[in-house]
Amino acid sequence: MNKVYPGVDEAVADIPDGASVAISGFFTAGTPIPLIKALAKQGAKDLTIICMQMGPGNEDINQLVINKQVKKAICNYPFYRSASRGANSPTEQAVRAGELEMEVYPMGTFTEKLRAAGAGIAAFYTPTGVGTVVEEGKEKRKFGNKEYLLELALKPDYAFVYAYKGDTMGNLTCHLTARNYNPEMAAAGKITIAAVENLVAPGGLDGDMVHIPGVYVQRVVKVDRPEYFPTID
Amino acid sequence: MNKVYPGVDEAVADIPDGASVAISGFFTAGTPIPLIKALAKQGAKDLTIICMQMGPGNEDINQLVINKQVKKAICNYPFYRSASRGANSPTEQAVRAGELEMEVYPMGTFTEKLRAAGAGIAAFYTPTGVGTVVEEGKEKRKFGNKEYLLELALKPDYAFVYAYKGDTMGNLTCHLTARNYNPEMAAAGKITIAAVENLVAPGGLDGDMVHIPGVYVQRVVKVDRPEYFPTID
Amino acid sequence: MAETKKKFKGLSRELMALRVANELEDGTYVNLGIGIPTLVSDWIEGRDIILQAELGMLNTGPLASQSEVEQDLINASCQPVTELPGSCYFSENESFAMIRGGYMDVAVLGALQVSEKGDLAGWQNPGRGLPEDIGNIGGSMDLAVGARKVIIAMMHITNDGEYKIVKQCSYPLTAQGVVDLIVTDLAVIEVTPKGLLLREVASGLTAEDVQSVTEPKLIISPDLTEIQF
Amino acid sequence: MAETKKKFKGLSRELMALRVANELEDGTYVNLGIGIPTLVSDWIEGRDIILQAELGMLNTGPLASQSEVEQDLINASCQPVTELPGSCYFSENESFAMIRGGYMDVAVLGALQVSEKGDLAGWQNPGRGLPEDIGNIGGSMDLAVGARKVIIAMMHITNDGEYKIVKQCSYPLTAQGVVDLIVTDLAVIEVTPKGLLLREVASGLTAEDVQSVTEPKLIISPDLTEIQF
Repeated sequence: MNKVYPGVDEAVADIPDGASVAISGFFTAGTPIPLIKALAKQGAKDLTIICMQMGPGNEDINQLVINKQVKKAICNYPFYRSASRGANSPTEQAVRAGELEMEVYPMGTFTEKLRAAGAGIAAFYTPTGVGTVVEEGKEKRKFGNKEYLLELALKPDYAFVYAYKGDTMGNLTCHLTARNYNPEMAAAGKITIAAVENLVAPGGLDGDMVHIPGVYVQRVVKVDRPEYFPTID
Repeated sequence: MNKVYPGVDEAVADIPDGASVAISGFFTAGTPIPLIKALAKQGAKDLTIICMQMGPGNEDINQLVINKQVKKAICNYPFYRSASRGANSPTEQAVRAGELEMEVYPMGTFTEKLRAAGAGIAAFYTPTGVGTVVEEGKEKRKFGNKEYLLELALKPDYAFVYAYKGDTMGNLTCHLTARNYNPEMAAAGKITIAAVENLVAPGGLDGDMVHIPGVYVQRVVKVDRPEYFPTID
Repeated sequence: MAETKKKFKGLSRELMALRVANELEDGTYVNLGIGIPTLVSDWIEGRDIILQAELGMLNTGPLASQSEVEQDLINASCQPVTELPGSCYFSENESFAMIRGGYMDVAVLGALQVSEKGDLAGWQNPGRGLPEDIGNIGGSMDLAVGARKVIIAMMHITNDGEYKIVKQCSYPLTAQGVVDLIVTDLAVIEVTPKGLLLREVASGLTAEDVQSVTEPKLIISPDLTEIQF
Repeated sequence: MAETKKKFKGLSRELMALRVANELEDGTYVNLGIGIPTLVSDWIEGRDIILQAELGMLNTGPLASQSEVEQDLINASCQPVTELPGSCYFSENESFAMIRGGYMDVAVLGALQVSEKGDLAGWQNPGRGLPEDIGNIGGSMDLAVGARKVIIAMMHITNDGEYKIVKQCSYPLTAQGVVDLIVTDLAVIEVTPKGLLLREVASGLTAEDVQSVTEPKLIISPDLTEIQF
């Protein structure tokens, strides 16, 4: 079951206008930069981007906004911390101008919504967000003496993930804190595309150390190790 | 943070009558046999046992039933496949005699209930069991055009888990298919006791290969590699 | 109900497994249930099919020989198995996330009864005398609901000569309307919105023979053939 | 609201972090938020306290020196960090399962406002002019709800001299009734069912000084002391 694509351009070629695309990575760590660049080049429009942030530590996502490819963002930490830097960021400007629709979730709810989608769970009750703006429009329910919010699964059309090592069948091993959103996004995506730094033949991974079973991954593409400068503001 | 107990007897000593105890293992694989034996010796009564099966591939759980330590079993595959062998099993006899209360869940629902408890999720909607006896007494709800059942988190007082390798801080690495229920039961248990085959100092495990982060494990005890004969009927 | 049907000689369990194996497409992920389904693995060695073991393994290899037995490496039937290149391991919970999440292309399961609507009853035989909500559900309900395609591999009638392909299941259900294809020792039958379509019969049998041991009315395929291998 | 309070000279950020560090017990798992809370890590080296990084790490070590930087090893503030013996890694989802599941003994967080009932507002400053349901929620809501004990480390008043310890939060909430202890540059205040209990004041300050920059009425502890290190 060889899932290898010749390059990032081929791997993202069929993403249509209006698609939802989950993009993994916590700021810099575990972010599939080459796939984001390829999506910017490919030019699909009216996208819904599902990712932690919309700019900080990830200038390539900014580029999608600058290109006006993004209709909606679903995220948990979209902006620069610094208000002054934020004022100059394409995402914050687009939100202020009403040109970019945005939904923000608590980080745990965000990743659990993706996890639920991959796991065939339609919805779940979480205590996070009770008594805050997050509860608006949501069912609130008591279990025991504690209140919980009903949150729905979130299933992206595509997921971009990153792995330190992977085999041609799509089994992936992550490295240190670069694992972050990758496993749950891989499982959630209808079509999951993995950017893999070290591509090996089946048998080249320790089966006990596969963090993302190949069944979740539809396309694999070998990429060079990106160079990040781990810093945000 | 040294969590090592001198032996299995000390590790289970405080389990009171009436406690709920989750016991990991898929038939033979990943089953913490020495802890089950210690519980039989310790003698706590009116227990609720939460485990895949109540006998097949696990004679030590039979012993708990023979000892009349078990009030209730929550499981997914409690009986021997063979009706004739089942007729002679302590669990099946106790159920028939009305001496052992039993709840049976689909395997995926069973493990997801434990996972929810460990993850602070109160309840979730699963499609499994709709239109079967499993749905009795449960809320049924449509999401999209599909029906789902509401299932509640299940939090055991104690969890017995097994690991091939572990460090003194409770980080655990599992081996092959012996991983099975161990990670989610470890997270679910209020007090999780790990039987560890190879005990190492902190730094002795590859951090990318820890399947059960130490935060979930309160007690660690070194055990010899049990001898299983992987066969059931 | 205890009316005895004529017993026809049909396929061996091994040939039933082969027939199922031929139904599987290359490039798919497949879960094999306990019993006859397990035998399917003997027929797909070398093919581009990845087997899932529900206890937490992908790309399960053949049964282990005596010298290869590793007690930490078993399948859902608790049989020692082997690795293949590209095997990987995960938790039970992840395994069922995968199953419910729709990642199994095919589940091959045994059954006690299958209805003409594709209802499946496979986890509890009331004859055993246990309460009706207690029995070995195991992974069957999740697999029946989660797999994209459900193939049943079972004997056509019970040892006692009773129908297993029925108008309505009298045994506790595993899931409603999930079965796509039934492979028995006597026939290959597809579950369609219009009813059960008899596509193939075992060598030497006629459509009438199969109908005589099947409770609901069968639709006979215009392309009816002998079971193909 | 824009009424300006007297500015008192209190603890440096570093000493606030030290005071928080002294509040942490050995044998606990602790998550440190962005800002002043991050500095707490400088004061617990060698102690039996395990730090969680919300992106998926337990036992996070000190910040990496220039030569130690590994781009795949960062903390929640995107700073390169180091491993310690016994460090381990997991997914973001597992990390928040851990947080919501009650496995963090303590979360140390920053805040924009804290109310006398322990309500916390920390993720959105309306002054930035964004819609009220949009901002950097990040992990704050899960940590506030999930941690067994929530310690707030913040400046006592804003740069503009406004109250941060208030009767009722006017900024969007992070969570209701979750704060246990407030450590500021001027005081250590415990949130109790009866109200805010002033336990310690910065050197040279009186209870009245602290009250003058605190909106709700403080209960003065009979054991009021200078901030202890």
